[in-house]
Amino acid sequence: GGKSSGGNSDGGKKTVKVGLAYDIGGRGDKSFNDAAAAGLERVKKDLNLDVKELEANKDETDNDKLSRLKLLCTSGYNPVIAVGFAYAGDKDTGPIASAAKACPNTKFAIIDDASVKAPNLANLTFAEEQGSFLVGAAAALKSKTGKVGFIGGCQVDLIKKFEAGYVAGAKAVKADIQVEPNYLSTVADKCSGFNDPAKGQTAAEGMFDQGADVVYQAAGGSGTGVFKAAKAKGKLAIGVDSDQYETSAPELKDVILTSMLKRVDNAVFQFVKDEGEGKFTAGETVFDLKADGVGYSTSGGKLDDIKSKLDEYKQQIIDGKITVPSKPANG
Amino acid sequence: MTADAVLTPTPGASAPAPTRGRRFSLPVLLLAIAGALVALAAVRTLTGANDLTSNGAVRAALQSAIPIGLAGLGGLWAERAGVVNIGLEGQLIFGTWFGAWAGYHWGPWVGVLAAIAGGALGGLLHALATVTFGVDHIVSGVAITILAGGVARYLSQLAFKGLPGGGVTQSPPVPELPRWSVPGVSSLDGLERKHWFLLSDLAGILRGALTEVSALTVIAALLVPLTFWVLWRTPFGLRLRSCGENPKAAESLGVNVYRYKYYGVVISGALAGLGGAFLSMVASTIYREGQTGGRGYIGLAAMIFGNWRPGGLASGALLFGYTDALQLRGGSKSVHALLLFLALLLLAVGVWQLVRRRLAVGAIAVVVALLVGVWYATTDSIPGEFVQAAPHITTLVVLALASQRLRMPAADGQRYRRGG
Amino acid sequence: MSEVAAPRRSWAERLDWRQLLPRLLAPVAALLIAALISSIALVISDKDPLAAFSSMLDYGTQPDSLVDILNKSTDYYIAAVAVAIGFRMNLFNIGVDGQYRLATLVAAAVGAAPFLDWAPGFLRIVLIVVIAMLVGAFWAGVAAVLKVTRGVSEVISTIMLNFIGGQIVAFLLTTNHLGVQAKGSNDVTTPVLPKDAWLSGIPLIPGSASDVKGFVVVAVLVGVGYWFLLGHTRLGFDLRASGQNATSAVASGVNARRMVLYAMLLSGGVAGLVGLSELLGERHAYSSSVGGLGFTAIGIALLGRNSPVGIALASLLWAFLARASQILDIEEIPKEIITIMQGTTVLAVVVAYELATRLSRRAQQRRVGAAVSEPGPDKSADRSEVPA
Amino acid sequence: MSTDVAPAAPPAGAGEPPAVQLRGITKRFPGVVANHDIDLSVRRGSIHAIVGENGAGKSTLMKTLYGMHRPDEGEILIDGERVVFGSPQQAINVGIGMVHQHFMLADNFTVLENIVLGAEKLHGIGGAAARRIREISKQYGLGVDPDVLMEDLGVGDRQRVEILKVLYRGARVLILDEPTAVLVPQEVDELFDNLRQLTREGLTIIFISHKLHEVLAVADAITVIRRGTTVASVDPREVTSRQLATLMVGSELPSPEVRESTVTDERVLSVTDLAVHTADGRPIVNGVSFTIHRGEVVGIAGVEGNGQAELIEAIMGMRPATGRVVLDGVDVSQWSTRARREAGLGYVPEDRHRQGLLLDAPLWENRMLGHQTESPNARGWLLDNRGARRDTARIVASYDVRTPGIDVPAGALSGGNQQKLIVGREMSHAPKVLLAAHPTRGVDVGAQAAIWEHIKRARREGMGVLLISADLDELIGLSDSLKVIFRGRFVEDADPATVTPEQLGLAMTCAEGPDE
Ligand SMILES: Nc1ncnc2c1ncn2[C@@H]1O[C@H](COP(=O)(O)OP(=O)(O)OP(=O)(O)O)[C@@H](O)[C@H]1O
Ligand SMILES: Nc1ncnc2c1ncn2[C@@H]1O[C@H](COP(=O)(O)OP(=O)(O)OP(=O)(O)O)[C@@H](O)[C@H]1O
Ligand SMILES: [Mg+2]
Ligand SMILES: [Mg+2]
Repeated sequence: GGKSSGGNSDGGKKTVKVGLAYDIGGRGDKSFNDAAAAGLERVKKDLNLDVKELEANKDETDNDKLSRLKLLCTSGYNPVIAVGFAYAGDKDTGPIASAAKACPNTKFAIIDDASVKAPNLANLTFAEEQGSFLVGAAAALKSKTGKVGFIGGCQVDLIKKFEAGYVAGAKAVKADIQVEPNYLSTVADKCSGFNDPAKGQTAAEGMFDQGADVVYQAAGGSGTGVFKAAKAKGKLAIGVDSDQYETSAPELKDVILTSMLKRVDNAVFQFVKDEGEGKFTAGETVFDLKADGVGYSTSGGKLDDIKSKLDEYKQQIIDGKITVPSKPANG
Repeated sequence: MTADAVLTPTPGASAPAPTRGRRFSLPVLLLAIAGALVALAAVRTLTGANDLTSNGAVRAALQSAIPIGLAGLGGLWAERAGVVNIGLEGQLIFGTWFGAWAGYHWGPWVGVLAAIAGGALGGLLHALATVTFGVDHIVSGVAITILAGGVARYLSQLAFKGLPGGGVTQSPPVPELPRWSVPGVSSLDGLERKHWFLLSDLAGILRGALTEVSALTVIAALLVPLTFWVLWRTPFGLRLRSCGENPKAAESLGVNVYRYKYYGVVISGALAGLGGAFLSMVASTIYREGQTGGRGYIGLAAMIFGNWRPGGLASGALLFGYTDALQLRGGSKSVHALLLFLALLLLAVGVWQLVRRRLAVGAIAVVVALLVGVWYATTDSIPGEFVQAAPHITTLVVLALASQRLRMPAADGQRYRRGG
Repeated sequence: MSEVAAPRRSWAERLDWRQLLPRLLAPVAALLIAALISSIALVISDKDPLAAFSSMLDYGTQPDSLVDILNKSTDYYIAAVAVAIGFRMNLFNIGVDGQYRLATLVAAAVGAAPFLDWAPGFLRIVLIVVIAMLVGAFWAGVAAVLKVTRGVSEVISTIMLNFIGGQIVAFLLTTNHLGVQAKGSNDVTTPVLPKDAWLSGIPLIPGSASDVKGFVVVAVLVGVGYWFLLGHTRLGFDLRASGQNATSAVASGVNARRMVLYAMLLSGGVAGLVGLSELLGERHAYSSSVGGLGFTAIGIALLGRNSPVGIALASLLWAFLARASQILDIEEIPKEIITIMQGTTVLAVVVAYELATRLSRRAQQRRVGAAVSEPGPDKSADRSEVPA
Repeated sequence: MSTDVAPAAPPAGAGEPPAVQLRGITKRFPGVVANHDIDLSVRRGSIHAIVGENGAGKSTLMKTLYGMHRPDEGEILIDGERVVFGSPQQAINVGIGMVHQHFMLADNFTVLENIVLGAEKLHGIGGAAARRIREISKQYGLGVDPDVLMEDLGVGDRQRVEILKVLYRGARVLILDEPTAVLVPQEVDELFDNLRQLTREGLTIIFISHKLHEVLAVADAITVIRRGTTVASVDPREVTSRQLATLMVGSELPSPEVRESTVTDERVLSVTDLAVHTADGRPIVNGVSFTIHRGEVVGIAGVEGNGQAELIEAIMGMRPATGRVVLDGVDVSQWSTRARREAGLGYVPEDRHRQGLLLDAPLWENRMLGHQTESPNARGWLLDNRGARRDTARIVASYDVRTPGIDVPAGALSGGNQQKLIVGREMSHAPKVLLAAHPTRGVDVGAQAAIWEHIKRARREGMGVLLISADLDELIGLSDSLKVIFRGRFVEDADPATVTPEQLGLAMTCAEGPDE
């Protein structure tokens, strides 16, 4: 590992140590977990704090997650951030609830869950459907064939939220547009579809072959496969969570129309910053369009011509003129 | 697996009927393939599920079948030498990792070699445990799979963390292997898009199989006949197979049984390693933890499905890859269309059985065919979960129907001690 | 010959050290080998193995860790016993994973079902346990039936059934079917069990605020039951006999098909219990994170030589490694060495046992050979007669 | 050494060294001396027979000659040259070939594949090899087709394939370990024709058999091995089979004879029209009927492989069969093996390792095997371990099982002691009928006598016995009535009071009926 050793010993300069526990998949998934990592990176740089990231194991139980959180808080990390709803579990006895109870003086945050409540717990959630709405609109505006696709890494409710927003956005632009959804896996195989680029590519090629010309992927590590398919077919793809134009291999950049930004990095950074300034607020903070918690990326310049239209939609959502559904029409 | 021994007590009693005389002759085989093709074309035309025979579906089916087929070939080599290799999954993992690692640093071809070496190393470990130390084959295989997961992650920690795009769970992007096309075939494009009965289907299949083919796909496809040739047409293969059929006899004729078992298992690992390379360097251009997704086991199932023969194994892998590709590409629509295909197939089998006066089997097949037909007619999609399980259910059903006609190497899975 | 009184030798006398010693040394040797290999891995990544092991020991023996280790071993133990039941008769139940996921889901759904509102918590717990065992047995039974009627290898069928079972779980665990979604949560689970159907913990470890899960009692019962079944019942004898020598077992009157069925059903039934500790004692609902112990269980069963006590020790060791590995991350040591250690331990242990068995068998034969002074070949030679 | 016999093989081709000479060969296995100071000399171009009891060490000696293991002492000379073999390959290289007691063939291979395996260098594995096989086959009149699948061949053909395998490698010395055990008479005759043809071509044949009339018919010289050592070399023209048998056993045949009849007229087992078929419908046991009375021993004589093993397994309920089996007045035809055992069928299996023991389990658990539902091993659903241990100690004492204790694994005992344990176990449950297959196979003379004594005592007490044995003296001595089985049918009855082993032997090979 090329990381510097844990700096507990080097002077009393840093007293605040930030702990972060990843979801399965961990750092390097180029989307969700990496976004959290980017936030932590900023914390380290901008706030000059000590940080510690712990990875999750495959097949771990709620109790392992609790152990991880407790290990962080008992080792003096405060605040502690749990990345992913897997840390929620039961709202009274799940890992984050128990950890918050066991370490009442530590401030916790959990990402993607609003069901667990504790006085020392902040719930950082995102309006993914709103961001997805905008990229859905972008897809519809760019589509020449009138057919666009959606690929989810795993058939679970969180990902269905992306689908719902995307469909709504596309239909808002073109009521008769065809949106093909597909999922790479289910919880049956522990959502292996987040880790299988080959499957992502196959699914995307299928969509392109059947006439879609823009595909939005919310498939974590399988997303590269989708980009590769777009590259091979000369079509467009939409990234997710972080600005994937920035993180992708150079030859894949030109197929990335935009990315739906889920600013986990912002949320992480903001939470740590607020906490440091004594502005910790327990309970849910929704990172939506208004709060710049979700959005879309513009790097690559492919959206330059339609940016104004998208911003219009954005404003309407912020103003409450458009309510974006968070469940797809057909379950 | 001793329990099997008593289920078919002593030779004779309730043992399965000998399988002789049921290997298909070439014309019969071609006829069957042609029949299936016509049926498929008909179903496509009827249902409008054009993806059934599209070039993309065919390519995806190949793509999905090849790692399974390579794992299956690996299983074949080991089991023909009498060793069950359930550690194929672990050897696939080694393949994905080493392929990506060496591919990243020294180019794709070195990656392929490294993947083969990595898989072979896993095979060597299995051979050491099972052949030299006489450990139960399943036990050793399971241990190797557990080990491979840990080793890959540990090595990623050392080798990928800190590289651009790399981490404990994935490698940086790996350069691609070359892809080739047979000249002229891509011009069938127009014909395929006409959606004519049979003609367009053929065009789609040819395009899928002969254009934009990765070098590894070609190698993998060649390995099937090569395996057949080596195992069935050379002295080396004869000796290797004799270790799986009757090692005592082989030993009495001066064959060094241990050595040939080692060969078989190490080659088995190497083939699985190549399958891993395909996953991390062709099917995707990146190593990811968990990428193998149980393909090693499916490969084993394909091998059993194929009756421990390279050709049968390849068809098993293709069948699995095809259902998998369809469900991935078209979601439930294509799989739904496959219901109709299944209904037709069952109906044909049923009628055939009725004609042959095997009334019970025939009646059951016809009834099931009708039920499937009704299912097709009354729905327009299948729940995603069942679509995803389709390949596994298919495998199980086929095994249940055919396993009594399968013939594994007689000494497969048994511990062998020299002079014992 | 006259009646002979049973040799009432004490237990200690019956122990045969020449036979036992290799078997006791084997796991120790294997562990040392595994530790050595992980040390090499550590040295390669520039870490001090001794420091790593000592911090693991430190962390792994804290009261909280002890509780966690006991809780983990509860699950490990039950799963490994399920696997071991099959192993004892040479059946490979690789499907424990699918069996307990399906079992836990159905049990959780029924346990929380409104039509049981009248039932007291205790009754619900009993019902949950029974249903889980039945469902687990049923799913294993599919593989058993395929094996005895169609000759399908249980290795392949249970692997397929794992996946198919998982898909059924995925299908049922949606809000359209058995699932519910708490407000603000992204997780779909079965409805939460009523409070009185929660199994309370046991404050077993002083100095820890958390309790050992009540289900540990069931694990102990499973262990005792397994021990009793194997050593003290006819069924257990038949099971062992089938595993040791299938043809001899058949000649002794064991019905091979029925034994396959019994063993698989029993194995599946026990597998059905694996997820209940978490369901009743922690999560109180089925969530998709249940599962994944199937392979671990195989490793543990092998490590424990399929014996009730051996599996218990192996579970504790495995749990200790899993728990203690968490500290490594904090110290910037790759915790994957633990998986490597687990894998090498299993491999080294089976090899070591194999060698030990060979050694002790040879020693036995020599001993018997010495005890029974062979009538030398020339003893009878002098009785030979010459034909005319 | 006891070679007070006529000097061995007459120095025929004087000056010419013997094709094979073994001097002072000793081979030890843990716990047993299989060969002790053995001498053997085989003349070129002759058929040399080796006879001896089960376990006398014949196969061990031949394996030594074939390089499958090294002798602990002694030397091997081929054509007068001293050789040391590290592997069969080296033996093959100097022209020695062996056909093993048990077929060494892969069923799923073709004849060609079976033959060329290990000798691919000679003619490859393709057309050239097939041609060569046809050639040899024709030269020696073997009639072997290289392209058929092994499993489609009968035993006679298999035997010829084994021989061809050896000839293909250019062997000049052929070792045949009990080649006739599984053959029917016509096949034996054909085989012998083949062998004579081979010697005419100058090959040397070493031939092991238990069937003395065959040995006398075909051999040019005979060596007798007893308890691991050579006791005599004789000329077949000068001995009778009875003398030969006496040499083999080492004393006047230990007498199993039971002359006072205890046969009652109460039927205890009657079998009607019993038939067993293979999966492809061939009958292995074909319409067999007989009755055993209380106190009666019914012996079944037959060359191995004529259905006797299947018959016993069918009566035990271990094999699907048609027909009726009535045990003590109760029709048990549909019962499971366990129910039949509980109803009073005892079983001494033919292959104790495969069907009688758990080799890794201690003696006391082996004592339970087969009776795990009965006292003293069980009470209801529970095992009675203490009771079983106590009773095991009793069996060990009263059946003279030589063991350091009842906790040693059964696999550590010698075969004879294992057998005594099995007999003791079966007798302990006072079976109404005992099905005994080769109850004294591989057992030393003392133990043999003890086992006979146990069977006789139980018979006096009213037990019925169905006895199968390859040892004709045992069969004649113990039985009250004899049946001869041939190709799954009872072809003849014989009276043990008058029949001689020679007559019985003839009847078994269905050549000529014994005079009654
Ligand atoms: N590999 C071995 N290890 C230990 N003991 C052995 C081994 N092979 C043979 N023996 C023992 O050596 C003795 C001689 O056996 P061998 O097979 O030579 O007898 P045989 O004369 O061929 O008997 P049969 O007529 O039954 O074939 C027997 O006691 C046998 O159990
Ligand atoms: N194939 C074999 N491999 C290993 N050991 C063997 C083998 N065959 C026999 N033995 C061992 O050789 C020894 C002698 O076995 P065998 O069956 O010849 O007994 P035996 O000489 O007939 O006994 P007894 O002295 O009672 O007549 C035993 O210790 C047995 O376990
Ligand atoms: Mg022999
Ligand atoms: Mg013997």
